[in-house]
Amino acid sequence: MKKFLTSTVAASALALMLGMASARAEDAVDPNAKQGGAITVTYKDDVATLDPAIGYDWQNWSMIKSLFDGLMDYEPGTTNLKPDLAESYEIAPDGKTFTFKLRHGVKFHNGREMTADDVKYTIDRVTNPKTQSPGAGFFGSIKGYDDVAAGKTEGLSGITVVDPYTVKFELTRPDATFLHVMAINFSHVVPKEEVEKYGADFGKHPVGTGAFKLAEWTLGQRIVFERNPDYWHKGLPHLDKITFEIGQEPIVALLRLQKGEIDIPGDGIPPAKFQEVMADPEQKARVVVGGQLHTGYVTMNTTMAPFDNVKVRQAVNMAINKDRIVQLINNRAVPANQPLPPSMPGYDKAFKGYPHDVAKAKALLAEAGHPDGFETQLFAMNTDPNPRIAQAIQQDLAAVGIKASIQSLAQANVIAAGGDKAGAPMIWSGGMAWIADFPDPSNFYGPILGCAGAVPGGWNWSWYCNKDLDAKAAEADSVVDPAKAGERDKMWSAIYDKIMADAPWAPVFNEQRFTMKSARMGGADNLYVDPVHIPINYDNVYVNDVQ
Amino acid sequence: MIPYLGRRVMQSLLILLGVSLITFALLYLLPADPVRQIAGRSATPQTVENIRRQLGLDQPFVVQYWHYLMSLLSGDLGRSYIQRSEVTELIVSRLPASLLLMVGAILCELLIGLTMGLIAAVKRGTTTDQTLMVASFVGVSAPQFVVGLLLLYVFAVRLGWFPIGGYGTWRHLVLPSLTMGILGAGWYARMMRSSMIDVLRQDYVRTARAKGLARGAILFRHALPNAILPVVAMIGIDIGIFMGGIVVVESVFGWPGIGQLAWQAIQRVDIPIIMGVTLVSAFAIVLGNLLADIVAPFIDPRIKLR
Amino acid sequence: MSAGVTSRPTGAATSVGSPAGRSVLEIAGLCVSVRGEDGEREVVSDLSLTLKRGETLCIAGESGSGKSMTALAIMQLLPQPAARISSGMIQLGEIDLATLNERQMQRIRGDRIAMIFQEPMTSLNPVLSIGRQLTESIEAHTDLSSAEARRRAIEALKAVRISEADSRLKQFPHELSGGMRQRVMIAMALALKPDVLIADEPTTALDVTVQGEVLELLRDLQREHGTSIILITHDMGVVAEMADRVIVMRHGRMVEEGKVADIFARPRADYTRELLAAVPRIGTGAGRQDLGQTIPKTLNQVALVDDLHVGFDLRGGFFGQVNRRVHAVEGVSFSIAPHETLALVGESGCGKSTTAKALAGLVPYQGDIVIGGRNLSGLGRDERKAVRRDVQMIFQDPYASLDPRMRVGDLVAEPLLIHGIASKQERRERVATLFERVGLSADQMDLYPHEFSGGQRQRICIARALALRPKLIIADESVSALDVSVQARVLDLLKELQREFGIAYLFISHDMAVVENISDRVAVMYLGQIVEMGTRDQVFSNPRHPYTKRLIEAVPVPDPAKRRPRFARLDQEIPSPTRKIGEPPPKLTLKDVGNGHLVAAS
Amino acid sequence: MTSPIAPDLSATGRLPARPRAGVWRQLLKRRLAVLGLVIVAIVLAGAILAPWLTGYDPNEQMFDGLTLEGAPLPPDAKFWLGTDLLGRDLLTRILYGARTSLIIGIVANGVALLIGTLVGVTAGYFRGWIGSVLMRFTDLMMAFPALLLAICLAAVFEPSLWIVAMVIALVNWVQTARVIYTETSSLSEREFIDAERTIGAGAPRILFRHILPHLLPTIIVWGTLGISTTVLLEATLSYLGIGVQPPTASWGNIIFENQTYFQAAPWLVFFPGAAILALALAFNLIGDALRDILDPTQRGRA
Repeated sequence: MKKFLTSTVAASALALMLGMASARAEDAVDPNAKQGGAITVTYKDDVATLDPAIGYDWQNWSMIKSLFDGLMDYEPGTTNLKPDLAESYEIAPDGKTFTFKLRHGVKFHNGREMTADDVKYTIDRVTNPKTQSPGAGFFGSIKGYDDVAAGKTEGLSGITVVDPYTVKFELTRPDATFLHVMAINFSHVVPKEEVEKYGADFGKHPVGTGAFKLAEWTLGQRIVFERNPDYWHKGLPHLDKITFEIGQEPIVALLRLQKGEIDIPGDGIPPAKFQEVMADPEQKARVVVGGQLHTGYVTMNTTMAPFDNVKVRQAVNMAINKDRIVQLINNRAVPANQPLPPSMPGYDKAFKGYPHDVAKAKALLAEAGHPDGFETQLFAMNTDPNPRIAQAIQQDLAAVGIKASIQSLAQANVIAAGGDKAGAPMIWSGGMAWIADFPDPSNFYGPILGCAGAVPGGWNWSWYCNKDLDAKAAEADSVVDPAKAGERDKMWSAIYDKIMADAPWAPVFNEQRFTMKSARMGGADNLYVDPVHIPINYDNVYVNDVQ
Repeated sequence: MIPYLGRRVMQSLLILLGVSLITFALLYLLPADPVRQIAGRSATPQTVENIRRQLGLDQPFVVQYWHYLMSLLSGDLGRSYIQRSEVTELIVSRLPASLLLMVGAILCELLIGLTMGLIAAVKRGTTTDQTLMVASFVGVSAPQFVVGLLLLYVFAVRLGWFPIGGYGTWRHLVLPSLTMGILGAGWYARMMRSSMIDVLRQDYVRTARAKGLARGAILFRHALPNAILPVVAMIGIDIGIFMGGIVVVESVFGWPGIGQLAWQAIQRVDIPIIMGVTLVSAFAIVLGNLLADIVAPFIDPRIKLR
Repeated sequence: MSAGVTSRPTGAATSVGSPAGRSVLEIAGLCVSVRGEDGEREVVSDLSLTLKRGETLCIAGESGSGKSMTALAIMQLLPQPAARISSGMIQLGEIDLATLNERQMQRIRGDRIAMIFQEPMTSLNPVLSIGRQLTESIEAHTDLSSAEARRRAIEALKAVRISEADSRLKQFPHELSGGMRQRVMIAMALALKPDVLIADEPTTALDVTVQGEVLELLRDLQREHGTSIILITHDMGVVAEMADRVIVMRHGRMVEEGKVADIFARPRADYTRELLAAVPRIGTGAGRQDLGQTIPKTLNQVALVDDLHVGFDLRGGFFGQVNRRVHAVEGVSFSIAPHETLALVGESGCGKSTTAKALAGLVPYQGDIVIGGRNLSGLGRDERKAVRRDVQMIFQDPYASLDPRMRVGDLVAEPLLIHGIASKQERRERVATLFERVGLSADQMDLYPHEFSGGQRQRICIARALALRPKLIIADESVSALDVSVQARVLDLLKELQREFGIAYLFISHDMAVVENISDRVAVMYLGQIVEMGTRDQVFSNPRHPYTKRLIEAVPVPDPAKRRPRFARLDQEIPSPTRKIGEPPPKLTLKDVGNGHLVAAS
Repeated sequence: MTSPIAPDLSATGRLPARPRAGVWRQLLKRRLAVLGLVIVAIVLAGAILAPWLTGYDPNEQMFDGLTLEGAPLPPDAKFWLGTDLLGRDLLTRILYGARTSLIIGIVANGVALLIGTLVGVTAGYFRGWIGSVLMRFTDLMMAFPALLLAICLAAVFEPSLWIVAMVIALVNWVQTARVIYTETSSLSEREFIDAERTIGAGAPRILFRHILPHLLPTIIVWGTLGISTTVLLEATLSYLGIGVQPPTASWGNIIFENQTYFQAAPWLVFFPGAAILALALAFNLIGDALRDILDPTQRGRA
């Protein structure tokens, strides 16, 4: 082993941090916070599972974060990594070995102390094909992953339990995103005995180390979390109880919020109510706006004529009137010109993208041999507002001569069409769009723009595969040294600029988060637009009407 | 009676078998891949294939269906692809809400429909009759989602008499039941009216009048039991309509029943749930028809079950 | 006055004690009108009558004469809102019923005037027990407790001679036979000892043997209670049997009124005379030549039926297997010669119509049917179709057997078209000839069936049957639904056609009088088998089988002077032809008692 | 003959006129049926004349059709029924939506009627194993919750106007089949059919010349009533987002696209909702009147 890189926690927003975790975490507790109280949060869709290895939905993502903890986490309301269950970590200079020191005395909800064995078990379980985890692919850089994925063996050779409080990960390549991977839900630590006890039903009986524990789950109706009194992070959580009510239409949720029956409408402010809310100063005051690691885009199948011609793709980019589409969704987004959202490291502020220019687009089409345009199909998911946005795009395309018919289908059908090389010429990504799993520029590349995703059943719906860029991406990801983070971001910016030159996508907008809360909710605004805890950071918010 | 029941149960099982086969075939033909839903976007093709193999989705249709059928026979509806829970558990947890809604709706439609039909039949040819019949047609012609949204707007949002959706108290039940019931009430009103008019023309009603019975006795003792029979037969058929309506009404009112479960499952090709809900619905329909047939002899002693 | 009338103690029946001859019900100038599509129309015009205590008044008439409307008007049960009493007075004692409102009328109905209807099956509520239906009318008019009402109900049932009255109360109408039901109706009507009983065609829907029993019961009850009866009937036999006085109605007007003996002996109105002349009578079947004493068993028979079986399987049990069988026809054999009329008689459900249908190829059968020397069962499709030309059928209901959506000319031409006979023009000519032959005019060819009256429609059916020049015509109750006067003329037409074309008839009927009138030979069927067969004279003048005797006896004689002696009641109900699989009914053997007169050994 | 006895008088004039004669005239005598006819005529005229009735393109998303905040405009002089969430003229969309509803109503219902009649007649007339098989299949289809089946079918095919029509037809023939079956069974037991057999008429002749004409009223009645069912089912499928593809307007998908705005912009739900209701009501009213006029089993019940 070479010299370990060590570092103290940096305040820098963008830098990778290494660290000896410290009392700083405890310090982070809001001094104004009041202890106790209960809140009610609503969701329309059912919560499928609370198993961190499986849950990958909008609703359960942050619920799982409150029930479980990973080795790493982010500072509340930010994208700044910090150690969580790990007390500190070390990264070998080659960027291929990560060693985590675990916090002592962290207990699962069942009372047992969490150890390094649990960490290994957790990652082994997620990567085991039998678990059918949608997140298994994140762990592809750990040694032995391929054998596990192929079912040849049960456990990753790259994870070593050094002692009960030390766990070592060996990677096959330097991976700058690895600490982020250690912060996503899939790597949140689960106790083996409980998983084995409940088997496939563990998702209905989650046991973790998190700030809350599951108190009640009435299927299809209600999930109740109660405070974990033994939570290792002293002073958290503030709330005693969170009730999630399921199956509530967003519009109903908002009406109930206005009547003071609930505290957070989990699905946000429904478009129909948006203006009413914003027009009322009292209500507007309770709305928190923030960025989101989201981009809505149109994919063009680069293997399919006429989109195999870059000029056509560029023409489409110029044809779409993004301002109009933003207007359609009540200005709750900002027009996008590149794949990365503005709050993502690596976002190229200097990049101007393609202007909305109908004449130029027509000229490009003519150059490409389609002076009269052509006919094509635009797929979109069939939930509001996606059919509407698709229709707006359709009209813009029509203006330059492209006649796109809309296929508005169930999510699963659109995904299937995208994963089929001859399936869908164009897809509007809304509803299935890319919200980053973790705040790192690489997250927007691999599966959706890299060669790895351009396979049958993959998510690279534009079937854009540029070997050069793949190599450059690998190069960028091997820059593990946090000191070179800025350099790495530039590398990524260059990659995305090149992608935009090839224009497999037409980025349309980046959604803004508008979270609304009841008057009694307290805590910093950024807790309500936490980039990773959606809709809110349950662990850190509090209510004002308790003693 | 016993042989009759035995035969009917056999027939019902055959029908359920047919329903399962057709649904399974439709889902097999679905141009969406459930495995991709499960595997997530970071999955490698190998992971996808692994999962496909584990779920047996790489097998030919016949084999898949056979496996499904075999586990079905042992009472196992399988596990949800997305939710990973037992489908039986998911359905059982949501069934009470749907049943409650169905009971509420049946009460609504019987109460409204039969009353309207009875009054219209007695007052046939009058303005009351015509008004009631137009009203019944409006009920039959109104799309449930429009009715639901309208009731929600007027009684929950504007007047605030009822909660704006949700589940729990009887107050939550009123609007969804009414929404579901209005359609049926229209049919029942029409049916009751024509059935009642028909019965009132029968010789035995004339006999009853010739005996000097009072109007009420004739109407309720002699006419009603005869007129109600086609209505009872209708309740069996009705359950099928309910099962469809439940998808819409539960979604409008956020009612945690199997309709919402089905709708979400269809969106995400969660085949075991779709199969489960379809089978449960078909079972309910078959059971409803069977019950209607079993009840019939108690209303009309001429009917013999054999 | 004839001896028959005086022999009945009409006046002596006034056990109530009121002086004989006092009127109970008086109708004066009654007019009933019905509103139809083309305005109001009078169906009863200026009717006046008086009903005396203990008397039986018969209102006789053919369909559309307004007799039922009169009855309903008395009860204030006219179909609402179309029909109403436009003028007149209906005086029951001191009360004018025509002026009462519904509530007041409710107290009268059932209590002081009771009514029984034609069809006992539909007149009883199918979903209520006999007991419930009996007691409710008692409870409606008296203050009796339910236990007492029940006792009264049992009494009433006993009075109409229903055995085990106690347990019958729990039964439902469908569990009773037709005769039983009508007795229940009578019990219901008489339970409260009304002053007046209106009986609207009380026996028309019943088999002739049952009719006899019911009529007799009515007579007995009247004697006991002294009830005044208005009996409405189209059957002059029933009139002769029952009436003290008769009113003959036609087109809503009273044509004639008088004592029964006078009406029958000295009818004044032409209509009454014609009516009486048209009534078929047993024993007047003269005018038919006898075909000789032996039945020629030769090949030139038009039709030969040998050991015919027709059965219907009933399914049941766990797997819906066949477990019972209706033995509708069970080993019937007969033959029909050219020019001959074979009558098949028997009561409902005896299998006579099924036999006809088998012969016409409408139901599958076992056994042999030989038409014109060719056995149908051995033939192919086209040959069978050709043979079918020789057998044509006329049905009971002339309206139901003509497709209402086709012009009658086309209907009559259809058989020619199907069998590819003649060109279009020739067909039209032939049809015109046929129309004229059956007494219709050729210019009626373009009309639709509903534009004809019942008799005319039956003529169309006959023309249609004749179109193919068949050797055999099956007439299945073909005149039963017609009014007597029309019936007589259709029968005449049939006879004429037989003389002219030499057609053989298989004439199926339940009406012994009609049968006697038209047939050469008669076969009596009972429970799917023939119990007696012979020439008309053999069967009618020398009936050997008890069932045949009973059938003949039961026919009411349209002559008040010849009232029948008391009619023996049958103790048990007719057994069912439905049997379990593997238990066929016992087979009867026919014995020749002389000259081909075959009788089943019983 | 000079007999005074009731002659075989022709009863012409007393009996109701030939059932099919003057259906129109009879229909026009009924106020409610006339109301239905008027509504259908209006919708039909609106659908056919749509391009002339409005100056807008149904799919044109107008820049001045939305507020700056992206909200739809309420009814005013320019947009009579307001605009939708994409800034399109609602009146224009409703007019063009009528085309969709009518096409689906007529095509889907026609196909359903055809299937139902074929199945019903075949099973009802021939009985035997073929009848059993057909009716058991019909029972099977009855056991499907219609909407669920339609949703599954719609998911299997790529939805388009015609596919939606076919899906609806596949779901909706069952009722017709049952009714036609019952009617055919009882018709084939009628005496005049027996009479046809005795004169040697074959199955095709009996079916086409004698049974079908009698079924015609039922088919017409069910056809009319079926249109309303079909229109409603299409609306429901569109409401669930699996119907006719955008931007083709259909009353159901207008509501689907705009339903969340039912408070902020009630006209977006109210007008198309009222249109669906009115059209379904109209066909029901006409169908009901036709049933009274044509269907002998129901005659006089009104």
